[in-house]
Amino acid sequence: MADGKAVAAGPPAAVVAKGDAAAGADPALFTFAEFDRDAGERIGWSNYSYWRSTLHMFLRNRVALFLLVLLGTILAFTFLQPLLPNQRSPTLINIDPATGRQFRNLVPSAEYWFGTNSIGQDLWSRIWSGTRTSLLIGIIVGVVEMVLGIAFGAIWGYVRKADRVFTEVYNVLNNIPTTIVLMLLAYIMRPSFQTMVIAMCAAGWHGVARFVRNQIVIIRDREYNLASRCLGTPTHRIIMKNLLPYLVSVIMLQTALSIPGTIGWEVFLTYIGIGLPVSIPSLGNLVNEGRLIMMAPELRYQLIFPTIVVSIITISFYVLGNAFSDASDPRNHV
Amino acid sequence: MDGRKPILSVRDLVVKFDLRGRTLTAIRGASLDLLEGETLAIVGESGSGKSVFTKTFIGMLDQNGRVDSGSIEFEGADLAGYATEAEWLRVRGRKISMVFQDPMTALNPLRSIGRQIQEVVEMHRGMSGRQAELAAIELLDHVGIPDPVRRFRQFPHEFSGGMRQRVVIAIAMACKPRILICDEPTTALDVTIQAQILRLIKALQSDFGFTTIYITHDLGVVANVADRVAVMYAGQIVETGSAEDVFYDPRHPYTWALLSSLPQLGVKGKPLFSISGTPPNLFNEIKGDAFAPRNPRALRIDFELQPPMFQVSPGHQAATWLLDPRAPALEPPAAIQAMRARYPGGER
Amino acid sequence: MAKYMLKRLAQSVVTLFIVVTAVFLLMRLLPVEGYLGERYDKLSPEQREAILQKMGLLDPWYVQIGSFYSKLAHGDLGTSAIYRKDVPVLQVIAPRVPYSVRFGLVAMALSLAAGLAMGVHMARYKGRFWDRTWTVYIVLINAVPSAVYLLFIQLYGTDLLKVPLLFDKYKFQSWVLPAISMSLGGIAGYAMWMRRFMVDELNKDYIKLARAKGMTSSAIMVRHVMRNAYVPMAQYLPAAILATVSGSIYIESLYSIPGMGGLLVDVIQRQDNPMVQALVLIFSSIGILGLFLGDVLMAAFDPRIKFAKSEGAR
Amino acid sequence: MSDGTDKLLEIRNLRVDFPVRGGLFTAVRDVNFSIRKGETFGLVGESGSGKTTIGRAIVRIAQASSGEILFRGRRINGRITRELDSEVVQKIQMIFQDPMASLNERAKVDYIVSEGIINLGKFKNEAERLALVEKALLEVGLLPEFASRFPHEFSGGQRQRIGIARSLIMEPELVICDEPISALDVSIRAQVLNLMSELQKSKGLTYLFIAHDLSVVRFITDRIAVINKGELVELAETEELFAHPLHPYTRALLSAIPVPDPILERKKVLIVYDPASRDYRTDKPAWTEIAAGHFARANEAEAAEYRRLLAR
Repeated sequence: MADGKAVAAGPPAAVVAKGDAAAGADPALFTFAEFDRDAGERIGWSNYSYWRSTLHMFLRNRVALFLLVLLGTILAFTFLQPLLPNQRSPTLINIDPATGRQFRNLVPSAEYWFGTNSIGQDLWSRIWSGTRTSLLIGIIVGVVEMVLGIAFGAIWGYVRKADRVFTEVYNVLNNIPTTIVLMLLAYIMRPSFQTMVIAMCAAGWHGVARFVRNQIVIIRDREYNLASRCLGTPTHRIIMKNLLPYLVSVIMLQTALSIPGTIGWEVFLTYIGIGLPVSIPSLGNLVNEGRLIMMAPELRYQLIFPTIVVSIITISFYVLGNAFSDASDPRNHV
Repeated sequence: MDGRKPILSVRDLVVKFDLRGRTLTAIRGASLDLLEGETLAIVGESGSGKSVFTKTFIGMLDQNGRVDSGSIEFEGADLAGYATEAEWLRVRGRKISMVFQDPMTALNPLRSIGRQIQEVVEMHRGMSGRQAELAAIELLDHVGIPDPVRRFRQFPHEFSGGMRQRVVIAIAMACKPRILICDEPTTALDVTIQAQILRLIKALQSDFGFTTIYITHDLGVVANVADRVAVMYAGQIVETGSAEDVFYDPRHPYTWALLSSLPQLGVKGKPLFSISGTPPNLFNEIKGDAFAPRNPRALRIDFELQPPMFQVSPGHQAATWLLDPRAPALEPPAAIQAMRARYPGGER
Repeated sequence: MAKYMLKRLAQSVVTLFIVVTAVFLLMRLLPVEGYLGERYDKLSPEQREAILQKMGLLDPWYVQIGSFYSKLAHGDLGTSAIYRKDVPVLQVIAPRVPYSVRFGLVAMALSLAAGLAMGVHMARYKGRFWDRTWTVYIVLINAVPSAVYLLFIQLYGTDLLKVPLLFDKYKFQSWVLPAISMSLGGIAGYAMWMRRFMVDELNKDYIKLARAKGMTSSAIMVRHVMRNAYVPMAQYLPAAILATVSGSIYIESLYSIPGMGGLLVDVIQRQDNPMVQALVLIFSSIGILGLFLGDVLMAAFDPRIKFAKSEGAR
Repeated sequence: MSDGTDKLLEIRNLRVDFPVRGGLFTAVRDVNFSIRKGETFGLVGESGSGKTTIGRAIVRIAQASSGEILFRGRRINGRITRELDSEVVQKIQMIFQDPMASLNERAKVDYIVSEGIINLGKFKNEAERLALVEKALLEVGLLPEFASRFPHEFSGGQRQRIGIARSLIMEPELVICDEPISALDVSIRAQVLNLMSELQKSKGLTYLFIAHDLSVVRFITDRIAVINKGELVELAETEELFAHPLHPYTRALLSAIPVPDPILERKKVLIVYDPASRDYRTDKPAWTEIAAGHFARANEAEAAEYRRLLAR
């Protein structure tokens, strides 16, 4: 360059800060270094991984971790218990061979760990059997609600033309208190396992659909979805690949939360008298039986044992669900 | 420094953030003098720390951030040592005000514009009721909002982006601050509105006589507003000087790169000067000059030792080993030489 | 605003119509025994048919629904079949309304006051002792089935207060436990939402500006955060009404309070179809009214709603 | 340039409406322009001017309410055949503004880049697909090993290049660039601009470059159309537009761009555009060719004045 005046040839530069740290530096250092273009590409990477951070956050929550283990143990035991030796059938009415009368209301003992109920059935095996039933209802309802909710919610949220219709239908359904829907349906159908499942699914699916819809509306118009549309990606694949993966965490949370909710409703419906038939032990039935004889303080164990189990299960699911939701929210990954 | 006194002096400021169990050093020993009455522009890319740097002046770092060391001297006190809210309330919003980037979200949507200005007036000027209301209306008028009496009762959603930014500026003016920090005040606005807002801030500055700090990544805006410029990279100030110094005679390779990669200085049809790679990850320890890995003409020493601030001329400093007498001579890129030629003062 | 409310009102009326029709049709799916009650076994098939014919239950469904609506228009909800045989439903329900209304209002007021206060308290001390303590409460209320904890409250509460287990309308103390029980769920719900909305507001940009203005934290909390958090809260008012409805059903039955909720449980257990239908309709109407009020409230609080697009449901 | 040049894309009387509460909002009206093969056409406007809507109407994310969009002389808006549809999907690609939002965070770069060719079934087997992905990544200056990573591992500039690779793999003819560099850091912008120019040369691409920043547009485009409130106000070759801006809005816009030169910037005179200053009550404005290739929206009186201005 004609005007080529080198920087260093300007007025002698003076160090104004930091002292002359390099005073004794090797003069060889003042030569040009080799330049590696790819090195520049590699710096600045974040090592952030969504699922790793989620796991990390979750593991930091000690309470949740404890409940996870507890819940896992209970769940496993519920299904293992019938396979163990010396277990009685939950519906067997135990009769004293000496007198020929039922072992009514026996308090907990080495023989009957949780005692017996008012007609001599073994409370220990009834509780595990009941837990099995209630959990099964909870899980089936949770899964069905999710499947229905996601299917309808995804269409509702993503297909603009469907929005109006779905919204109006939802407004009608949502206007009726859940309690009333449940009671009405359970009342109309005969008391049975299926009735419980159908009634609870009917009462809950639209809430899930609404939730999924809102989530999808939030992410539907983000640019990456527009990009997929420009590339001609069919709607079903956009929903499967672009939308649902973002919802995995919230969907898991909703399922986890619907299980304790379902158990709660089951107990409630049983109390009203339209729950499961007495012949099927369930946590609702057990609590209800216990309630009927709670006036006698010495028999309250019949209420307290099932209550403890219900509480542990529901609290665990609830806390775990929330802990997972917190952990899976990228905003909390600080 | 042309005889003016510094109103705010920052020395060797280090700011750290705790994130995901790791520590990020956002400001890595930055020093700066702000001179009474001037407009200083701090230029830097996102993540360079320019925003964090100024947030420390009013104690508004995020919860997980802290000033690790260094000092911020203002009116005889060291702001870096402030810990309690009570201490900060003596400064924040009274002596030093701030205007934020996005006027669409900076106002409470549920309270009228007037009430939001009035509450600052009441708080800082000891006025109340009708008197404060009148003062608020006067402020609205001063920032160029037509029909201020009617506008006073309206809500933020009834204002356009530019008008909302004027309201935010009115709020910042309410206490007649000594320093106004404008954090990218026009980035979210259209260019035509941007020009008007920049003009407004200049007019207010001459009316009220405060000192302004601009944070921006837009060198065009810098050229428009700044008396002095500080260039930030990876949490450090790498060059400071008057606007003329920095635009027509920059010395740091990063400043060169920044300027010459601007399309305005490019020649159509030819590739622009471009900087490869991306800024460094501030979670990592940085050895030597943070810009070295992206600098094709880096010296060996740039990878070994952090360069000190070299004085180029009075008021112009740059932190690069190129200014060391032992360094080899290096031509700035063509675009910079062209800029230098455009300076009417000619050869500097 | 008026236009919005009118539109919302029309929506509620349509919803009500659909709900009433749906409930009516669902009830038709039930076997007719429920209309005959204990008489069923004693009657000959001819007699049964005659009675059912007289009640109009053998007509085609569209004739039934027509007569149902014309009766409804005259305020006739039908006649009880079993619970109080041949007494008009409204006559059975009427004396019970005051109890339900009183408990409902008290419970709502209580849950609003205590819930909001708790939520504000939690947001103020976010992540610290009180926040955690109230969180435990909220978790327990949400996770433990209400049928269980309400029972224990009745059991030990009555003991503690030295009142009879069952409701005695002449004893003031007797009102306390049911009212508190009814509001427990509402308190937890309100506290949780209030806390969340306040925390949401705290993260917004305008809070940053408010801080930069030099406002104290407490002034920001009161003048900006709390006030703004009330707006989204308004939409949860109906939820509380619904919760109170649900709660009342269980609690009234638990304490044998002569209100509508307890009545519903009774008539369900005794399979009195006309009574069930009438009560379900009443409770659904309360729900619909609650949601309508919630939307109106929200519109009244939020200056933006005039301009907001009606983006589907809330 | 003569009119004999090949018109790759032509837009005639385009109008786009969006439903809003209580009626329709017209985002774009009466828009006419054409893009020649191989050129870079700039569309400049402020936020809400409708510039993005035009781009989206061309890739058919937004629906044209009336008017025609012709690609190689064939109408591509409204109902079209399946063959034409997949041809358009392939030949017209889009690069988005926000590199942080325009990549699917839950998919690997591999899927993101090959999404388009999966849709069109443009490969015979997995090996061929991988080869295509690798080629596309290399072309935008990324390492092939990046294919197995997730987007969050990349910086803004790298992500934008992934977005470009996703378009390139389709072998498009026309690329709609919707503010491709405005969300990038200053030091990264030149990288992406250079890359776009290189690709244009090596692949013979045609660009519609949508932006608000006139200084960038000036550097990269051959012709510029200025849009204000849904209507084009002026269209000319780039240097012609900067040398002789006619429409008052264009002049206001030009005067407002900040120039990175303190001395020029301090001397600058700001022109404020006031739409109310003109009287269109009797003499309605229309899209008029003032001089060869220089269009403006003007009524007859204005057109006459613009011609006088150009003659000087």
